[in-house]
Amino acid sequence: MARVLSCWGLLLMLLAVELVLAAVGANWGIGGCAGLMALLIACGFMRMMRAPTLAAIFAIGGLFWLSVLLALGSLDSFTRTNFPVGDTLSSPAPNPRIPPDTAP
Amino acid sequence: MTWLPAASVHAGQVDILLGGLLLISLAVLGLVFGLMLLNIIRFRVGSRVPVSAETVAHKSWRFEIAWTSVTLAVFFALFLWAARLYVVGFQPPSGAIQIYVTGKQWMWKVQYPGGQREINALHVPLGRPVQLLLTSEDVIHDFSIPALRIKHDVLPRRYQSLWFTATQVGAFRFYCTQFCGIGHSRMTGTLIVLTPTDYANWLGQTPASGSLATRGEALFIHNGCSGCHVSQPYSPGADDTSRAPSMVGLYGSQTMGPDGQRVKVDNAFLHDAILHTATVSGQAAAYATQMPSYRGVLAEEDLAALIAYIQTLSPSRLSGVGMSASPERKGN
Amino acid sequence: MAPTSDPQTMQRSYLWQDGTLRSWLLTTDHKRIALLYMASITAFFVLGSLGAALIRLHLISPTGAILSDETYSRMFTMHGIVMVWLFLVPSIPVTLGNFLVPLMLGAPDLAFPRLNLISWYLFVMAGALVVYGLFRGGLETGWTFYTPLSTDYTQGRVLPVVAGVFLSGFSSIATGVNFIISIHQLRAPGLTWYRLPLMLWALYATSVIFVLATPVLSITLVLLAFEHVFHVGVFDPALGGDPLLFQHLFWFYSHPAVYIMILPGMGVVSEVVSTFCHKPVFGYRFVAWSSISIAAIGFLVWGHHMFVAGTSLYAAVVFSMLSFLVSVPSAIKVFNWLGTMHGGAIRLDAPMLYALGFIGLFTVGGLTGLFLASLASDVHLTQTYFVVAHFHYIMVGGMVSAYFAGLHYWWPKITGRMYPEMWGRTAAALLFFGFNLTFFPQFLLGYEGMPRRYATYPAQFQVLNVLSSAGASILALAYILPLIYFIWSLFRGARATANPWQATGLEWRTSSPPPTENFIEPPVVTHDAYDYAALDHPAPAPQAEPPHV
Amino acid sequence: MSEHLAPYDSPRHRDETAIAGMWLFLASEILLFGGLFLIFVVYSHTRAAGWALGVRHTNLMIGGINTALLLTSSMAYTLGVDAARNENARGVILAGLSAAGLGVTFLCLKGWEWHTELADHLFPGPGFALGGPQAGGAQLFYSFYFLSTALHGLHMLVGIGLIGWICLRTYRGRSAPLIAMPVEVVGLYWSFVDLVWVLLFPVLYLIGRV
Repeated sequence: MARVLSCWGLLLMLLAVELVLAAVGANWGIGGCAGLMALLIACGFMRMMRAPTLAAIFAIGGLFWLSVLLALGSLDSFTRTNFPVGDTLSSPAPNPRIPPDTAP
Repeated sequence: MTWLPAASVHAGQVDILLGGLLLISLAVLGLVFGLMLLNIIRFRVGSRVPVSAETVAHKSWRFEIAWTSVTLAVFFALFLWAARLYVVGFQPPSGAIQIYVTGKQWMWKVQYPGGQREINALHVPLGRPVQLLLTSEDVIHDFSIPALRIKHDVLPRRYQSLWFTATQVGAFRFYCTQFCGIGHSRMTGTLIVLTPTDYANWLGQTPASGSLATRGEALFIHNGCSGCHVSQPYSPGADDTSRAPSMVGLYGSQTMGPDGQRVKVDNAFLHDAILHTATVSGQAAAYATQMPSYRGVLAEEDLAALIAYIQTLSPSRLSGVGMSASPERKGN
Repeated sequence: MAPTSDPQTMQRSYLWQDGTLRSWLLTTDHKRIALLYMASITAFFVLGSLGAALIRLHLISPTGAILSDETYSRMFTMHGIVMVWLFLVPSIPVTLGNFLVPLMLGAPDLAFPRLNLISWYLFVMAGALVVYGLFRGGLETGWTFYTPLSTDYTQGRVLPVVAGVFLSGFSSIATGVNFIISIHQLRAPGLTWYRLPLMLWALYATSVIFVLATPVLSITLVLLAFEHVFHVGVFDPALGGDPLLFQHLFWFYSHPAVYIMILPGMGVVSEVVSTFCHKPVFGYRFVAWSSISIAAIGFLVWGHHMFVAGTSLYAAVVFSMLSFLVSVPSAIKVFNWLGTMHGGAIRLDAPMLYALGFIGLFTVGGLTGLFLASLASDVHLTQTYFVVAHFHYIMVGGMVSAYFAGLHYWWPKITGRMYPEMWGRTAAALLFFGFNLTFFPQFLLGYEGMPRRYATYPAQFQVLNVLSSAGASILALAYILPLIYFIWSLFRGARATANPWQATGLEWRTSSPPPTENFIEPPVVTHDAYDYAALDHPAPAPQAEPPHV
Repeated sequence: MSEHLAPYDSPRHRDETAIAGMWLFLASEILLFGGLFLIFVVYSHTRAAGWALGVRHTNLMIGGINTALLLTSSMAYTLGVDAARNENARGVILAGLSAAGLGVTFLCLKGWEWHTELADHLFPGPGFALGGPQAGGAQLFYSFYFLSTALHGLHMLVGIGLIGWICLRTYRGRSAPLIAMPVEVVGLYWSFVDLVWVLLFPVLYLIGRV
């Protein structure tokens, strides 16, 4: 009981820290806070440490493949040079879609 | 069936790479099938050769390590070879002729630096680097020229670059190879490689932009005429008239009218033939498809544009505008 | 040494214990669910094959023989979607896998029997939705659903089809969870990881992909459906969105999905080759771990579908290198199968013929994969018939061969009846030749530059296309034959013994067909997998196997 | 569930299996939301300005309150799991009801937030409220916003349903000994939904706000 409540208290505190960091604009700090909170939930509420060993394996497996998805998935976008055609959308343009059967 | 020509130095290099891959594949394939057959012949039930399990177990590790590392080494070499050829595609030489190509369901619009435009055809000079700047008006297309062994997807709202230096005069097909809707297979065209002088002549003779004939060409493609009627004098399939008469050289020629009399193909004839297909039904049996009527589909100004376009396909019958530049010409 | 399946065994078996329709539809018995699945995927296979037949018929003529452009587009979309999601992805795991996992583990059922039944219902609903969408309106996007074609430029029935594929994903996840947990938790006493049959290693690897890749497809389809409905969304180029991001997400699932299709096939082939060579699999641990590493590396290579799509140079180079890596474990498997044959006592029964066909065709498919993993050659060959031929070699030549190998191999166990051997061999040979005649010409077509998904094509490609279509008719025969003789064998086939092939797995220790509870007495494992010495000379050791029932 | 143990050896074996199964399903869920996070990772860099413009227009007040609500709800349910381990049926029902109640409050607030956003024309499309050169990026953000909150909301609904089921079966089975396993399995899911929100909250409301 005490464990759950103290965990909850910590989480609320971290939430407050997050809000403060957001006011400052420390984006990486916010990310770190969020990661810490997620870890707290996993260990405090979901009791990852006391779950069967399998649970930890699955959780780590999921996280590993998540990192593969994020890393390799964003690799392309971050290293690509785009040459946009004309200006990108500058205002809520009229629906840009043209019915496919109009003449050029 | 003719073997695919290699119309650039790069194409030749890709062919060598493909040859290398083919050799390796054949070697491995020979090994696999050979071992399989040998094993079957030697070890089929009935012709059993006693083999001690001990030796097999001992060999296992060394075998595994050996063939794994050999495979890895070969693969890495292949990777490097292929990657080097690929990187070239990202490095267009300076001073290349920049031609804008726009994909659209279902046609290719080509625009030259001098303002000339054409549709489903791309004229380039021999021996000079050409850079295509590709974009799409709607979905993702892909501009593919097999004779040059290059292709690239064409995406909306951004330019993709594709460059090449053609080393062989002639006409080669290009295709859309990214599925782009039901008209996908009609989205093909012809790359025409001309000698530099012919290219200069061609540029000079092609109307700069927005002419009636250019509009007619777009209509011709867009209304599906090009699905049956051949209209590109230089394209590799230009002599295919199995579905419908070719438009090349049609204007001004003589043809069979509905009542069996010979008539001259002129503006009025074409106008009527498009609207009332009965005008030319005397010939219908000769072709695989029956032409639908375009009454109510095409407006009068569309018809005018179409006819203007068809006229340009019979250059010898028009004064002034000659298209005899191409050595590959197949018109009658 | 084992009892034949006399009428009494039949009576007690899972097939006949309760014959009501209700007992079948509400069953939680993994064996019955396997049969329910088998019936459903056979139906979808027939549907997909009809699509293929029409496509090949149409392509006899350069102008297109029978279909309009629109119908043709819908036909290959239907063929792709039905074959990929309603046949290939589920095929071996949900039929043979469902049937065999508990038997091979020596367990009475899977870990979550009810989840297993739910997964079948999800699958049937998914199939119904897809079929509804494809036949009431149709869809012309190809099975890849590339945006913005699928979101804004199609009049097709995107929503029901996408919803169906989405549901089938949940069915896959349920199956994957069930297999993984069962293999972890329900192994018989003495059945250590390195004593598991290689089929289970393969199914474990497959399930990892099911569980970890399928959700990414689900979310991608949700994003797609959102954009299709609201005509605005995260892939919308008009907003500066990136259609390539869709392709990344799509292939993050769909490339590993290729391994979903082929890994179970490899498992089947390992079993079959070992049994019909009467010899342990050469390099057991290498084969086992190669399954796992294929599953793992398979997640890192999806970018090779996008070498010409407009991705960055760096991404292309990285993905190309990783793609070469993934072929190493596949090569390990092929060489180990050949090593297994060396020194064995080879019998060429139908399952073995199919397995040999698999090895040959898979090798061709794998080697042509090198052409597509190499950057510069991929640029020329991708999106042409070369790719079509390549993946059909893997999926039809490989996967379908393996599926048939497995079906023939375990048919006596599943039904208690033998199939007619001569016909089985004939069908296997027909499949091999028909397949090669159908798809080999397509490699040449691809090199010549014929793009895929073309309803009409330049006349110069006609000869090869006609050859391919001719092969397809032989292939069709090779599919119809087994359908006929399998059904025939249900009524007239010779009764099977418990272990007709002298194989070693636990599934052969129980009767054919097995009783509902699988094993009358829970088995205890005392030997490694494929220990034929122990089978041939049952040692009068103190800790001998429990007596057969 | 307790009537026949097959295919398990013992109740402990069965419980362990169920919990491992839930974890595996959650691993799958990680990848489901992973696809969404890839969208965030990519666009918050390649379309940073437009993305941040979108973030600035979310309602931080409601978001913050909702986060606190959800953390509390997860905490309450975890206390219920403890109660279940002590075979305290009353505790389970009480914890379940408060967790579900907080969850419903979350959804109501979320619904209201959506309502105001729709009224402010923040749904992407032709009538989108934000103009200027970054409108495109902002619309990408709002596509992401509505989708991710909808998906998370859906998970919440499933979770609330599961908690309701737990309360009901605990209430009905008061006389029989309480089995902690289902309570625990649902707890894993509920906490996971909370965990996802904890990661979504900064992405939707905080990062790029200033």
